[in-house]
Amino acid sequence: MATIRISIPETAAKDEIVEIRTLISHPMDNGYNVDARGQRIPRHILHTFIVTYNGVEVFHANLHPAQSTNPYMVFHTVAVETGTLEFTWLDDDGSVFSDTRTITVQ
Amino acid sequence: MNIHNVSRRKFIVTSATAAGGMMLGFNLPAQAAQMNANPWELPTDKEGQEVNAWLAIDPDGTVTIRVGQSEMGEGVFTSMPMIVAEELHVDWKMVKAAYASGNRYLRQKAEDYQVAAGILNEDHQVYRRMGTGGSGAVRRSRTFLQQAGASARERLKEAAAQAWGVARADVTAKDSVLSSGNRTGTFAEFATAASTVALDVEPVIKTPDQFNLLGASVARLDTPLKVNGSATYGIDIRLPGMVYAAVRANPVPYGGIDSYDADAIMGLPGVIQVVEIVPGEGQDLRSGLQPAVAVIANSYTRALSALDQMPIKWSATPNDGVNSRDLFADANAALGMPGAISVDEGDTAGAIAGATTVVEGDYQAPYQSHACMEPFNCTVHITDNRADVYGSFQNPPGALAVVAEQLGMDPINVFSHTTFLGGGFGRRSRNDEPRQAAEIARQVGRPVKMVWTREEDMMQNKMRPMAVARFKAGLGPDGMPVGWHARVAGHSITAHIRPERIENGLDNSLLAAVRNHPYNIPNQLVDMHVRNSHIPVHYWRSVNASQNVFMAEQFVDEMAQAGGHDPLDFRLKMVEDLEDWSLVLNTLKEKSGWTTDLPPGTGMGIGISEEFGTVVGQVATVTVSRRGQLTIDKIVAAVDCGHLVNPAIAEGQIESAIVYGLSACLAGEVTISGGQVVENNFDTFKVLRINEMPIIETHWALTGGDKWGGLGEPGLPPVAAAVANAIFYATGKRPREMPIVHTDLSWG
Amino acid sequence: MALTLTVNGTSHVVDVEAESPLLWVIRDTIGLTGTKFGCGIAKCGACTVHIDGRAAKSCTTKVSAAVGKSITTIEGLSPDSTHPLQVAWTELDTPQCGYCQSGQIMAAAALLSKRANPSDFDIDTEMADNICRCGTYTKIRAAIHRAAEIAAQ
Amino acid sequence: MAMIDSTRRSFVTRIGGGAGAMALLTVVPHPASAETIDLPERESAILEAAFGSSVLTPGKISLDMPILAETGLSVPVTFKVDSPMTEADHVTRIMGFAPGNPEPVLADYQIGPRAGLAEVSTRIRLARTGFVYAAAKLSDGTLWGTKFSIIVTLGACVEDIFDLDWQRDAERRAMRAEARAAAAAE
Repeated sequence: MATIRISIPETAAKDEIVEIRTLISHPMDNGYNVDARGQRIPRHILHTFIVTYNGVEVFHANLHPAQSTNPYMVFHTVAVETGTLEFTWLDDDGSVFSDTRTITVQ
Repeated sequence: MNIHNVSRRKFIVTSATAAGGMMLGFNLPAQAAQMNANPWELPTDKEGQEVNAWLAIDPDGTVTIRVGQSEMGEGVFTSMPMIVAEELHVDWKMVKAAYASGNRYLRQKAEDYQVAAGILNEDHQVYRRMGTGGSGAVRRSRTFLQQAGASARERLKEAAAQAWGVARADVTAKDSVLSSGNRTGTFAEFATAASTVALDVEPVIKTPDQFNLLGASVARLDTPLKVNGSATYGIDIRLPGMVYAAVRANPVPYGGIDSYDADAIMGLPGVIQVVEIVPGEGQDLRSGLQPAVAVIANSYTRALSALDQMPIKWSATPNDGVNSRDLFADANAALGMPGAISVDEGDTAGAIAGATTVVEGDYQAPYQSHACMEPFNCTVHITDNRADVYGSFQNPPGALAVVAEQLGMDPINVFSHTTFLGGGFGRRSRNDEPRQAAEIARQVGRPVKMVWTREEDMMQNKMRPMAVARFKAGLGPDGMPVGWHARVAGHSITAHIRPERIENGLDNSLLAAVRNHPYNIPNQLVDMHVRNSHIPVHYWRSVNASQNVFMAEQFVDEMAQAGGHDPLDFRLKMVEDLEDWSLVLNTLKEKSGWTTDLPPGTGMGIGISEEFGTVVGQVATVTVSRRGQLTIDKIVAAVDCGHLVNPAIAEGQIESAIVYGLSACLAGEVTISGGQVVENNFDTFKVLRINEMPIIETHWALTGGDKWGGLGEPGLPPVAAAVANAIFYATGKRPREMPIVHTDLSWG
Repeated sequence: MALTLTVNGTSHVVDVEAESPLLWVIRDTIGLTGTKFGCGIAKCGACTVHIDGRAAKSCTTKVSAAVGKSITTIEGLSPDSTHPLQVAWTELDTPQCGYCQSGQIMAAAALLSKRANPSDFDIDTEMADNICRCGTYTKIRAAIHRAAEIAAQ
Repeated sequence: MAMIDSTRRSFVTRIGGGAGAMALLTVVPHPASAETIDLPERESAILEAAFGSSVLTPGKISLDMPILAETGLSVPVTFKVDSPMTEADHVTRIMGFAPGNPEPVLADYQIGPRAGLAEVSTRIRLARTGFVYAAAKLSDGTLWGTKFSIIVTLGACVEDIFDLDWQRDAERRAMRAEARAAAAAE
């Protein structure tokens, strides 16, 4: 199971811009690596990363083979209201990895 | 006669070295300019004036010419300044060399005069290329070094012209003196003015027929420092407050550490701390930390003895069972299967099937170690927002990049200082060791010099890959080849370092000197297999040609013998449409007294190849006793590198490559057992010593023109083949495996 | 513990363990880095110094064994590179990378002190301990012969 | 994870020593002086498909990454667009390209006013020395771009040390193929 690490403030002032940092363990085989026999190791990457905030999409990344192993992403969002953010990664092989965090807005 | 006044005519220059005498060229008097023992870029001792990034002129007239390549014996600390001086018209006695700054290479783009002259474009870095490899120093730097000298010369002349109120064309520059009519002035006087002069048109650089200094065997600038022990190598760095680190990794490369008992040694004299090195996320074999443990102490010997006494339990690894025998068996098995195709011309299978005679030959070459005389070391000093890294770098920007990455610092704040290198041979262009030193320094928080023992240097080396090959050819009724198939299986460096450049299993560099052999054979098929193990690999002097020529050129002899031809004439016939190869072969024929008509136990053998633009042919003369005792009597080399910058240094490189190649084909090898390197010091890793040294003659067969071939490596590949082919004529036995010590040569 | 060493005519009091290799005391403690580390098992010759005039591998010589003896390193062969070997080495541009050359010169100096005009056979037997990976052996041999000539003048 | 500080994009450095007179060396790593940022064919086709046009005006978007990387396996990069990120005026999409990579696209982010700040950092793979490009599309439909020249040192000599040998081999083979064809024609 991919280990996921997310750093996001637990509380924020209304409409404060907060920084979110995410890390998910994944080999991100870009399809250009080769094994000990020189044969290509097939592509196997996380191709999409979506973040919703109380159901509204606030960040959408299409990931490509150039994304390094263990994808790391830092982005921002406006703390509009207290609620739940859901982080979802979609894998080439169809599996889905997700996690949620809540944020309280005074 | 200066070699280069005779440009078009092809000629042969002999500079036999029996007593080191130079037939041509001359030694200028000892340098007036005093070289710095610390060769890295220093602010010139006196308030010197920088005319451009490549040269600064002191008030006393000393000219410091900066060198982008690393001085590891190949003479770039002399040959590169000669190229600048040729155009600058400086008094050579006033020239001294210092390294160009790796940090400045980062921060500054190409200078305007280089862009205006069309030599560099604006996106190139100021020093353009600071890695040293591929024997490319002269070929890849010549034009912008000549431009640096020419543009500085014209600016000095312009400054004098403006001061004297004359036209620049009326000012001449010769031996650091500017003159016009009865007025004279020195470069030093006009250096400051010259640094701000703008020229509307940049001067055009000279062509070889106009050279005066280039082509002369001037004395090496670094020799005075290397005969009194003052030259500074990486291992010699001493910084205030510096501590020492002895480090050890799992003997099975990239294996882990189960446990170590630091408390057991903390009380030993001088021990400061124990540091564990853990690979970061995403770091892998290509460039990353291996799990390792280091003892830090106030002297190296104390750090090392504590490390030796510290109980360490290495983890088991998936590679504990790997050994050379199985690796060779696996690679040889691949020779029976079609591989990734590199060359496919005509109908090779058909041609061989219909041939009068079919010839086959299998060959094998092991992993090989660089074994530079200076074991690996690196010194890193971190201050608040800056890091300085000192060492014997073959790729200073690479070392700088690695230290910046490991410390999470912006490369702009990292300064690499290159020392003299105690040998590089390709190994020091890999920078895992500066990364390791940076990680140790980060944890220690003081300047630290990391030094590897010879054993660590050998066991954690990035090896010259192993390879096996099978050749098959069909000969027509006239005994000449109608079809030729070569298949190589081996450990691929590209697959290890740049896997994305492997397209369906093909790595052309593994086929160097096999894919691009010179012979005019109608039907050719060349294919290959990648067979990598966990052993890291890297560039070794002449890379894969060092094994491929041993294999391919022996097979050419096998074809010659099967076809009833003299091996040298056989080669001449197949390269008769190639001017440079024919000149080298004919020179060899004449200079070596070539013959196969020799008494049993004596033999002459030939080997020829091209690498980095230079064709080198060699004839070896050997004696083999009945009991199989081999003596290399003489090696005669003929070389076409097009032009020579410094014949004495160039000859030294051919001789050096021959000795390095002999060490790797006679008895030296690296075998793997239990996933580890077996030969981990000079007791088991055999290298050629003075008592085994043959007579070596180097003959230049220069075709000039626009040929600028490399010299550091091309001299190596032919020697193993020449020796092996000579052994066949002496004993009737063909050593198909490197090193030759594995073959019983007894005869009669 | 405190030991007194006489290196190139100067005495140094050094606080080191008795079994420390003399090589590292010369390099790290006294600070003369011209003598080089190449293998640590007396197989390459890069660490050659003179002890009482005779060539010795300092990497396997315990510092305690050198106490009370006259130690000479490459830095002490001559004040200004005027020893016949240094003159000959410079004249023939013998070094390439140069790392082994201190050891080569010190071994050659010991040879010359035993045999003023060594034959090639003498050189082969006496200098076989000193590895040169750059392969400058032809020039080393020629420079030793040249040094013998210079010394004889 | 220590992020590389990004304060040094363009600055003046005094080169110590060698230059008696102070030599001001201004480093402008990627002078975006040209009127437009022109991408190579492969990359501009993708940009055309994604943004509707591949004509990028230099400005507004910046690329912050080290000038040098060793393997290029994990290069920190920050895409930053100068935008108030309001409903009326915000960034809708950011894309990154590396012509030197086997596949062109480095990054592709869709954001809006809810981001509050148009700045995304990540770590990418770069195969070789060369230019990296970044493009941003704004809510008003305008397109902005920048480029950055980065040096990847490991393997830099992989592709070029045999260049001359392969070229000479190709010349020989072509010459001989012609000779054989000519001989066959007789």
